[in-house]
Amino acid sequence: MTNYSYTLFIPLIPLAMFLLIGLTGHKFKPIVSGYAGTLGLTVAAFLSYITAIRYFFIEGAVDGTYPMIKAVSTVWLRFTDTLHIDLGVLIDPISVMMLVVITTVSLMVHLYSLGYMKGERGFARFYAFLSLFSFSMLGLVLATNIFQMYIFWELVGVSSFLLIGFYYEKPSAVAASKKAFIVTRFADLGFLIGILMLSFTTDTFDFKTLTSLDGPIITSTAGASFMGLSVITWSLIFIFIGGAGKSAMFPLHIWLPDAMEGPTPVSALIHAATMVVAGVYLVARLFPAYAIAAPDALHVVGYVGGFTSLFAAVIAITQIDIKRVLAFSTMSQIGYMMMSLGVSGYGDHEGLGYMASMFHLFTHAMFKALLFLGAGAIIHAVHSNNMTDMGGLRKYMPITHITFLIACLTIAGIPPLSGFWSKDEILAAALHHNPILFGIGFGVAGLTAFYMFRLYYNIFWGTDRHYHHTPHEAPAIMTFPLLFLAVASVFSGFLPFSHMVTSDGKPFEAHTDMLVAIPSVVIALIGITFATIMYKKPSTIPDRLAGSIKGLYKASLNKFWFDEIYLFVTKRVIFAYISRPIAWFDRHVVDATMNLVGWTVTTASNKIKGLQSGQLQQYAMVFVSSVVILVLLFVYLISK
Amino acid sequence: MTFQDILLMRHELLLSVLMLLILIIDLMLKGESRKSLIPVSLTLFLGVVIIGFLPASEGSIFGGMYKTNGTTLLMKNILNIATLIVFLQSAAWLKKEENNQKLAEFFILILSTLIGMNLMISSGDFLMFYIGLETATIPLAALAAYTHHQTKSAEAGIKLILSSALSSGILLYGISMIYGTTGSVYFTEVAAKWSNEPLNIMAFIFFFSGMAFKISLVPFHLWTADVYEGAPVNVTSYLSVVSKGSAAFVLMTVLYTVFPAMVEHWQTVLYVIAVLTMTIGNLFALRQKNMKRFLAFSSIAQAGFILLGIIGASQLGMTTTIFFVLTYVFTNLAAFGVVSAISNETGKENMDDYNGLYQTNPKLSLLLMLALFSLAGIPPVAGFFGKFFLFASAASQSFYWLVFIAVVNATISLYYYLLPVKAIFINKNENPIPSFKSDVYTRTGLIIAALGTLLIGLLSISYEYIASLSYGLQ
Amino acid sequence: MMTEGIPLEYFLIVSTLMFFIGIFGFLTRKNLITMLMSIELILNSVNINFVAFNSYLYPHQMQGQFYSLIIIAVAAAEAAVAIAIIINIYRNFRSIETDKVDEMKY
Amino acid sequence: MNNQVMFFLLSAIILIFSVLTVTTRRVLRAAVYLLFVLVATAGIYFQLQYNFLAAVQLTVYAGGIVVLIIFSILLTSHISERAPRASAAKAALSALATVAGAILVLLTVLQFNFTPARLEKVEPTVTNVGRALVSYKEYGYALPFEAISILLLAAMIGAIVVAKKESNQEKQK
Repeated sequence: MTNYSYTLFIPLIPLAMFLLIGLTGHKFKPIVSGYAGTLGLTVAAFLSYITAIRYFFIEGAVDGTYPMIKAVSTVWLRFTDTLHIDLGVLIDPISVMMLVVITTVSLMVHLYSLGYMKGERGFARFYAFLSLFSFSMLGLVLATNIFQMYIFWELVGVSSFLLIGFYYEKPSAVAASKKAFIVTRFADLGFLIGILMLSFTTDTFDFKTLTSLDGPIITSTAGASFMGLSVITWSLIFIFIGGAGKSAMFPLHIWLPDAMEGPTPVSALIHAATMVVAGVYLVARLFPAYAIAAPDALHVVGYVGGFTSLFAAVIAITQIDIKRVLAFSTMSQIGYMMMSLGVSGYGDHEGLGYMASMFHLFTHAMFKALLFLGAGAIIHAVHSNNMTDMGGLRKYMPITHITFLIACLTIAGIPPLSGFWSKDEILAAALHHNPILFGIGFGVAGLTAFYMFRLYYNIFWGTDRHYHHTPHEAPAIMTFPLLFLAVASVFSGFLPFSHMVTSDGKPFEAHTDMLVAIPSVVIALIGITFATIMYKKPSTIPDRLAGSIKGLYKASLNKFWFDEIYLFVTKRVIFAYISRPIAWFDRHVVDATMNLVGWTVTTASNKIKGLQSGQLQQYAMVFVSSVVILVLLFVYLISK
Repeated sequence: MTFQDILLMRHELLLSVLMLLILIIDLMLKGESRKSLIPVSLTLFLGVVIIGFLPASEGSIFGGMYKTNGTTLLMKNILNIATLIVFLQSAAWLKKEENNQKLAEFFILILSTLIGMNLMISSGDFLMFYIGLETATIPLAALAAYTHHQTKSAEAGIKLILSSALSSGILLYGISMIYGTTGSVYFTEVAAKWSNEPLNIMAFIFFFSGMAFKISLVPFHLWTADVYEGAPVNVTSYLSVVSKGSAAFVLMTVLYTVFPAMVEHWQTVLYVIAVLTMTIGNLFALRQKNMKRFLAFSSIAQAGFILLGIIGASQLGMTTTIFFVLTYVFTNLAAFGVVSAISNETGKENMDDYNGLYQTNPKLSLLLMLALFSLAGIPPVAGFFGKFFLFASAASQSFYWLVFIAVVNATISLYYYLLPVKAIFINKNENPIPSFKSDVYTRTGLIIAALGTLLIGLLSISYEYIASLSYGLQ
Repeated sequence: MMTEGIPLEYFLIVSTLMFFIGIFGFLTRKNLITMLMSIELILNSVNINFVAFNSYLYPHQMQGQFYSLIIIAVAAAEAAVAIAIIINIYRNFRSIETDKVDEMKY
Repeated sequence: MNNQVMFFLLSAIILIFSVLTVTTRRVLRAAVYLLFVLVATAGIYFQLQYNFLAAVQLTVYAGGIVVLIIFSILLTSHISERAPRASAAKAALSALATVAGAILVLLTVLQFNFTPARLEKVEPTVTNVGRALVSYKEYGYALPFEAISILLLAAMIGAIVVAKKESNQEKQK
């Protein structure tokens, strides 16, 4: 077996950079910190690539299986006689894949930010936080046990809190960062309880033991049950709640759209490629446990994922802020991945959904980072986030335009771009296992194509707006990452994922199912077509249509009658009665629930303040009555 | 009784000697030279702390009234370190002109309460326990009322002494019934003769209420915030860390050694009280504007978490409780250290005064943030490990609902722990607290607290050492 | 025996009543010094308990008696500090009514 | 018979004057009533043949603490001053809590079956008390005796710190 112990340095280098920049950054010119951080990440990325090549191609599968290797492992703390907490580095297909994803995207973001954040106050601080974030995220994916993962999980929360709140002079950014922190931590309490339940039922924290087929979790499914489900199932559901929080699954997604207050490169890193997929990764990490010991929990994962993907796609249609469109799109795509895990079985071809999910995670990371970075370039050029302030940008920003288009086509699932391949596998898996979820996935594919091209046309086509100064292409340091990611988006679909990342580590052959592929391409094309009709030209059709029934009558006479009826349906009916209400619901009900919690707590706090009246005798009164009540309670009422 | 036996009382003897020594030195010093008492006392106390760590034998003397073993030594050493940090952080305050006349008294009173706590920890019967308890409380009331010219200080003093007198009255009534039903006040004999008659349970509840008062568990906590706010800030930090920590230790030891026969009963009592304490503490912490008051309610909520360890009634429970108190000591002293440094320098104690602190005092700001993150239980600082282990210990005994409530509370607490962070880093302020440099004592105290906060969780040796000394129900 | 014909329970009834009279006083008296006196009543009632138990049930040792002795000593210490603080309160507030001592609340 | 009369007399004094202590509106009278209670308690100790304890009760409690209290009353109040009454609501609530508590506790105490230990009695003579006080064996009280001295010393210092007049230097501030 090969020695992978050097992989320890992959997370440690960003940590060193964080400490270095954090402690000495103010002594140098800001740009030095930027270079240092980027250099550190380059090395980390290089090591990750080497690892990936060695793991997948040089070593390859041993006895037909990709092994799970503990490259480094030390017992850090003996918690009880049997339960100990280790620290280490775990190498297996998904962790290696995640290494590549994280270091690549992070490196691109580092490079891009050299241009994007230039001249910002706190440039060095920004790079310190980026390094901290990269460290936490790498630590998370390399964790050998669930406790270690939890530590890094929380660290990811802290560093994203720092990054989202980077513009701390902006009150909205501060509010958003706080919201993200508290909402995800609220979800983490599920994770924590899940860990505690799981570890005390199985007497281990270790992933390798937890997921091995003859390990305690899978062999001892019996145990006590609560409300018809076993403790293991409950614990895995709780753990999924943690994942759902980080991965912005409904209804814990409320932090994600607001988190767009952070600098755009941060959105690309955190909200496209890394932190938000942590939940998917978590479920994938424990996948054998879900699939074999707790299928009920896995169903929950599937349905939550499917619902979220539809819900978010519908909302994305109505958004004006381009970053919010991308945020909802991310939610939707991650819902896809969760759904895919939910419909997967274990082992061999049964595990198609698992493979597809990981595949989509990989391709999505590339094209979504590209979309965010492109959006950043655009925002940089026009100084606004709203698509109403944009239009006709294709002339001014050719590189951004082309790369953005590629990304849109990729996410829409047009062959042979990478998104097509991974989405196709997801739909195939869904069709095989759960027709309802397949239906949802299929619909979402069309919606995705539609809203992405709505976005695309609104930005790059349509009329020129009156810009304060002529928009111009971003500097090379910013366009290089765009080009790199565009290339990755195009070609990453050709990676033989089913030979590399599978549910049981054994490669299998995945075929393109024409029954799925053709309809999904067709619906994507339909979505793109409608977007083209509605948004490519500065057309007044939708508005005219929206005007009155009279307009509809006139319009139906002319030759576009079909399109116009469709447009009527979409704009007047679907938008007005479905998308907008759902968006409204999201903002005013789901979001408000969280505010309601806050309000309740504050009100309760106000109500009981009288208890603390400052009157000594009142305190004594409470003391004495409490004693009396306790005696009454425990001596006479609850007698054992 | 041999000399060896006497040496078992090393901690108490050294502290008593030190106390008398300071009294004598004080008599010899006049006027300005009084200030030299600070370094002298600190050095001597440092010596005591170090000697406390030397290996010692176990044993019991005075017919079982006093017993010592690895666990009690560990507890005493934790309290010693905490007191040392408090002393270091108090130096700046003691140097002020107004305290010149009563400098030695501060040391003497604190040391006497420390002796009381040590005696309480080592006590083998309810009599020594009671003496320890009172010795640990009565001088504290005098300390709370230490500042003459502030009405709040006097108010804190009277509230502390009268409430504690009432609570110890109730506690004593409980002990008298324990004596009446079991025929002894020796722990071992009480444990042997214990039966779960109504009168026994009632006696226990009276006794427990008195202890709950010391740890400020809801609903016996009402004195806490007022006393914390009114007392001089260094006394407050002593109260919230050392006094509370020692009481938690003792409650745990007594529950495990004296009342194992009624474990189910006291687990139910603790369950109810823990839920109340965490929730009420949090609800009140949300609305506080004064930093000392804020930390007071925060420490009430933290006390609720301590119960999660104690309730386990197992070796794991004891380990995690001691470990949590250890992390709590450093974390809370880091927080109080910053508050006290600012209070001593500028007299400001309100959260609004902290607005924009980061601009002028970045180091203090970062330290306070670290401490608050630790209190909120965010990794990788010590508080996270402390809390996680407590939860794990409660979960290992299948108290899942309790853990759930605790985790919800920990999440709510994050909200208010971020309030001062927001004030420091984000809120605008025309005149922030000016930049200042603390004296060497304060800085040392802060550094020790900061290192502890950062490292205690990461160095697994501390946990494993505690685990090796812990025991479950006797 | 000087206690012939007096069951133990009588002592306990007296002491318990005294205990709660003390508590009542603590809860209702406005003057801080009377509150302190109420505390003395409480402690005194506990002492009666200890002594009665010792004498009736466990005369083979003197635990109850010594407990009472110690309580008396502690009460003295407590009273001394409390009175010192009360005098200090009087200097600061010009009053020793407990209602007035409520600068800090909520 | 005499015993019973004696006991009931003492009990009556204790209870009546306890009630008076906590209800009278004149602070100084309350202190005097408290003194009666403490003396009657000493009487009960005599009856139980705890002479040493009774003596301590009279000297420390009655002689020491009550005198301290009376001094402090004289320092802080006028003799003619009448303490204000507690509000009716507060008094009612307190009465409710205390009566409920008393009934609950009495019920619990009285239903317990106290069984005396049948062992040889140690007479609480001054000799025996003195011997136990310096003994460091089991049922010896040398350690509490020492420990309480620390408490007394600390309390004394504490009381002085709190009560002593501020120096002129401080007052100028």
